[in-house]
Amino acid sequence: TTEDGKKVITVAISDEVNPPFLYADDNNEPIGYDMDYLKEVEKKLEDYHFEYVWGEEEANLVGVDTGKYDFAINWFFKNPEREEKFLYPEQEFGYSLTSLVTQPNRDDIKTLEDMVGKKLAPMSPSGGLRTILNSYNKNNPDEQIDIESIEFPSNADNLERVNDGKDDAMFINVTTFNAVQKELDLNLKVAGIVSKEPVYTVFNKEHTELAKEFDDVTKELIEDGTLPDLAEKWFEVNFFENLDYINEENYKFNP
Amino acid sequence: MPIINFEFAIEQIPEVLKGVPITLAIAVVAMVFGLIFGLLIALCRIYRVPILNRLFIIYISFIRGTPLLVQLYVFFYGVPVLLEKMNQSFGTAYNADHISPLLYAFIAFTINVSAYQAEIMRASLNAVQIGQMEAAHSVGMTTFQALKRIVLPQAFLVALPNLGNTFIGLIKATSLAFAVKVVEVMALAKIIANDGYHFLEMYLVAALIYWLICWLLEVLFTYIEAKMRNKEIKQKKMNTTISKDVPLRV
Amino acid sequence: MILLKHIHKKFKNNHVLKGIDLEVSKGDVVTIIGPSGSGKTTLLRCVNYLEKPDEGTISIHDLTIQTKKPVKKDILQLRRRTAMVFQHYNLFENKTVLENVTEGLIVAQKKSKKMAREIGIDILTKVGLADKINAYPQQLSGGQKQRVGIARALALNPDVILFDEPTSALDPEMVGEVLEIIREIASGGVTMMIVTHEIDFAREVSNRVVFMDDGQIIEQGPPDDILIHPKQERTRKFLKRIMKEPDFTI
Amino acid sequence: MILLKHIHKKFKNNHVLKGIDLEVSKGDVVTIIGPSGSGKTTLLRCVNYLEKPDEGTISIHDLTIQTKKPVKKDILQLRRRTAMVFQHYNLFENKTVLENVTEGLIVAQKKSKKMAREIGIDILTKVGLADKINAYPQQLSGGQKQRVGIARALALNPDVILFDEPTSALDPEMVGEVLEIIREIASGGVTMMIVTHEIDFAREVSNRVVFMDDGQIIEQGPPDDILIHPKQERTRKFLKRIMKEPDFTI
Amino acid sequence: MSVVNDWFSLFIQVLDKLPITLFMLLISLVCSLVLGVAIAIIRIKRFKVIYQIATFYLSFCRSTPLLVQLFLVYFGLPQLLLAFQIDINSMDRMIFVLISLSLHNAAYLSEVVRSAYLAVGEDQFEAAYSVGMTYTQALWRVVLPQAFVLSLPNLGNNIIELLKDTSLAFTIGIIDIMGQVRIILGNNHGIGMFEIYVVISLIYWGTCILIEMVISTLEKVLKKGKVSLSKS
Ligand SMILES: Nc1ncnc2c1ncn2[C@@H]1O[C@H](COP(=O)(O)OP(=O)(O)OP(=O)(O)O)[C@@H](O)[C@H]1O
Ligand SMILES: Nc1ncnc2c1ncn2[C@@H]1O[C@H](COP(=O)(O)OP(=O)(O)OP(=O)(O)O)[C@@H](O)[C@H]1O
Ligand SMILES: [Mg+2]
Ligand SMILES: [Mg+2]
Repeated sequence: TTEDGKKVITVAISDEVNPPFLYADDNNEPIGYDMDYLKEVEKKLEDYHFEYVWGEEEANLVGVDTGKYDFAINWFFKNPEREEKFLYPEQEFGYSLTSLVTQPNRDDIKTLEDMVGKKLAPMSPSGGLRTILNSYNKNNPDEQIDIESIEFPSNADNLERVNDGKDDAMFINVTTFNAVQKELDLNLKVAGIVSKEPVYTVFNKEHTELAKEFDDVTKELIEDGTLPDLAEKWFEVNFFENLDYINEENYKFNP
Repeated sequence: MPIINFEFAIEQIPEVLKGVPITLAIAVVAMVFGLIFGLLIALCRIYRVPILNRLFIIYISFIRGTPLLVQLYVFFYGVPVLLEKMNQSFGTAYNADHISPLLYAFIAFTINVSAYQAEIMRASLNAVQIGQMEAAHSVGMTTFQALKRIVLPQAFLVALPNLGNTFIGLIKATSLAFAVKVVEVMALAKIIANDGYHFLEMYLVAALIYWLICWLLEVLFTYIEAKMRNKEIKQKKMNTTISKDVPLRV
Repeated sequence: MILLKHIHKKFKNNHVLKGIDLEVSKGDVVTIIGPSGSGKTTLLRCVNYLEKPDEGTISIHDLTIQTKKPVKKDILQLRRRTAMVFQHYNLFENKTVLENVTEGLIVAQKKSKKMAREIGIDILTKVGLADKINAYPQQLSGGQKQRVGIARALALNPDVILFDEPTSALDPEMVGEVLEIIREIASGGVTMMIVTHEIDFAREVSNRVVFMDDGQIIEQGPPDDILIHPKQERTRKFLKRIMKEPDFTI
Repeated sequence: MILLKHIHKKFKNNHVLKGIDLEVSKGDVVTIIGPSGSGKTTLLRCVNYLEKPDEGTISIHDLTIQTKKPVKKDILQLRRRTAMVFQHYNLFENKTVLENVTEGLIVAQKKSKKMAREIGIDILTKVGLADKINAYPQQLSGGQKQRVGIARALALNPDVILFDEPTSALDPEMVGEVLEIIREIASGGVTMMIVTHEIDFAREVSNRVVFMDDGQIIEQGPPDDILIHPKQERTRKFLKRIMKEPDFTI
Repeated sequence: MSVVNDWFSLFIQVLDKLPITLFMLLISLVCSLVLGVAIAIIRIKRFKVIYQIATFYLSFCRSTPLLVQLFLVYFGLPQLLLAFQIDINSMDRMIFVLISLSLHNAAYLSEVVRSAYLAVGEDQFEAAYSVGMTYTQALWRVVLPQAFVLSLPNLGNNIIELLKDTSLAFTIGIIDIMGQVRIILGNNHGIGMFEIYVVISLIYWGTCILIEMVISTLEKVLKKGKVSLSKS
């Protein structure tokens, strides 16, 4: 797999797009924070040439698993079970800020604990948000949060359900909420940021070396300010800072 | 490091099996009612019942033409809106949230399948010689009696393999019901897979379970078909001369 | 008993029946002879409305059908008063020999199963098929099928029986027996219309012979008149082969 | 030419052919008569191996088939040397009358389309179907179908033609014409086996008559011997109806 | 990001991918027809050994999700072949999709074909044999044409299902009409779902109407004098 000397690395990118991390422009070319990040990495790793392949998230993971793809990028969260199966770099390349969104007048919901016995909008069976909830439930066997599963949940629809009082809260990525809110302008607020989840690329188990190189490069990119700049560009906030800072620095979720 | 973690897969089988009753429920309900509606539609089309014929041509086209997912959504999102409107205009207090998603699935799947069944039945009714209907008329049967006693039993034999196709397709299509919160085999597999990204394992488990169900169906269908074919056409040489005796190929 | 007035039938451009008028009294046995393609089968099928005539009226007894605006209930009545033996037998493929015979009795005439069975076995024995009652049509020889067809019609014991070449597949022995049976039921007052090619049979069985050609009735009368001293040139030509060889039996 | 040795055929428990030995020389026209269900059709179908005999050998010319271990290529050869007129016509439903006749010429005999067409039209004209060449079988009357069947077999111009009741649906006029045609091709050296119920026809067309009953050949010989002075009691009984009424034509 | 509110541009965006969808439909239809007929005949004639294989294949491809088959072909097959030193990983993804679709659909089609084949009377074979045709000739010239007409409504069902199945190509990144829809939906966080599903439904429906028109024309043209039950 060479082409003018470079090693071709096949990157699976998730076609369940998720702006501004990763989405498609009008020509269906991938753009977003993830892509800018990968471009920077590619610049630094001169021996490699990245080739991108769209694919469904599950399929991408299977592809990485079987070695068809070298690594996959989306906003993959890390947990011990996944680390058994895939190779994660040590250094995250960004964060997902997860939050609970409620009606503005609710002040009984701030953290996940508050959701016990309340109604959460239905969630996708896969994806990072789901994983956070699952691990919460695993760690709190006596205080389970009820999770309803649905395939292809619609964020807009779910937020409307909360808006109409059908559900108590929705567990959602802050960036996503902001984007939807811009369009719908619902009577909702971010009740609390639940976590700042590091996100990773996911490698095939064999690629220890590549993952190592990625770690080094990513660290460099954070230190020299490239990634924080990109974060500002796409998310309007440098999420490499800590949560308190983010909250203070008027990260623009609803007042 | 094996790609597939079999141990994990086997451990999860009982969990996924819990989805089987839902899968079967949707498939069987849709199959049975779909067949009844489908048959009625096919008859209306064959006999060119005025208005109904045209109507059903459009119905079949529309139902087959639009994605099942969309049909599910229409009920899932449409019914609550409708109920709300009704509540407003009539002062009633129906709560759409109390309607089980399973009910939406039953309705949407039945409607969807009926369109396909209609075509299956039309094809098989056409395969019956017209002489059979004439003979039934000549002994004084009404068209309904003739259909029931003479024509349909023969048509059914022709339809069987296609009905088998539909049933098996339906078993797998039930996974779409997940889009309206109905959790069946595939959905369970996906939910379990997510924590450790065990998609490969869980898909295989789901595939095996589907296969098992479908295999049982195949056995059943083959049995019915063999039985009917034997009864009707005991010596029909389709099974003897043509198939076994002299496969003449030069 | 049977009164056909001005029956016309076209298949596309093919004008097959060109205004047939025919009267048959109760208990009469009328044979219809004529060249192949002259419309004999079509005429017979028009009588019980298996073929919808384009014009004309059909009356049986007090029941009259205007073919231009037929009443559904009347058609059923018409068919219940008539029975038909088809040129191609048209046996019910999915029923045994006995069931073929009893089906009409049970379904249309609402006879009890036991009684239907008795009638069936009786009549099947008469046509020499007592040992085949549990066979399916596909397992029968041509002549056996034809006899089942005859038995099926006779069992109904209708006012009118329409025979379309009922002896075409029968050997001389069998023809003799069928002749006996027909005579027997004719003496019971059943009216019959028989299309046949066997001139001898026509002569022996009927009290009137109708000669058709090209969709029209050319002449009719008592068998001896028509078959031995035909008036029309066309009839004479048709019968020539038989007439010119007076020595051909023994 | 044709040599059948010790042909046995059972359908389940029904022993239909009980050891048939028959020899037919080139150019011979043999008719087979016998009561319904005696195995005539089955015998004919065994000759070209549409029915697989359980025992015995079939030879045509130098080609011999051991029915216990048939060679596929030989069966094809056998079928290419023979042609058959079926009791139930068996026309190709999806082909026009002309195509029914030309199909074998083009596909099996590799004749050019143009030539096949000429032969087809010629032969169809002979049987009086020139105006029906573009009709489909379902649009034909019984006699017309039968004539297409005859034309299809004749067009192949094979060594042997097997006729299964070729005149059952034909009127006396047509029977005469078919008789002419058969005589004509017989004089060309074609061997024929004809199953028929029409004793007169048998007498006129054949130079040997075989009488079968219950799966066995009871007697055989020149037509006048068998049909007028049968030796066996069974044969006499079979022919009784015809013999006892010497006066029945003119 | 795409403008969701503009129906016209939505339509254009999705329609743009219709050729890809149709391409997949046509190619896999032709392949699966050929394979389906073969399977049907093998099963009807019960050829030794391959009968078992065909039945197994039928059962597997019919009974497991198309997604799983696609995974097997796309991820599994290259690995398997790699063991034999054959590298097909670089092959166009489209080929894997076409293979999976064909294999999957052939299983269903084989049953469609089988039922129609059996519905054509045995007498048609006998007639063909009697004029000296071989089995293959009888099959192609006499039996299959009649079976084809009988199976047309079922074939319509099948083609339409196949049309919908092509959307699975998006799983491995081929953007067909459904894929385009999913991308637009994702780009907009699921806003405008209603409009988008209306658009995709209309496009699918339009394609179906085309398919149905072809099928019903064929039914009329190929009827060849056959009288159906309803003539009265
Ligand atoms: N496919 C079959 N399965 C079982 N029995 C059969 C089958 N075909 C024929 N038979 C039986 O074999 C016997 C001989 O049948 P065959 O058709 O040869 O008679 P045939 O002499 O031609 O009579 P016909 O003059 O009535 O045509 C009959 O008793 C019939 O019931
Ligand atoms: N369904 C049909 N469609 C078109 N033409 C038909 C149809 N049925 C019969 N015909 C034509 O009508 C004419 C009369 O047919 P019919 O069957 O009444 O003849 P028939 O007198 O019974 O002849 P046969 O003695 O040969 O049975 C024939 O020329 C035939 O080709
Ligand atoms: Mg007729
Ligand atoms: Mg016979």
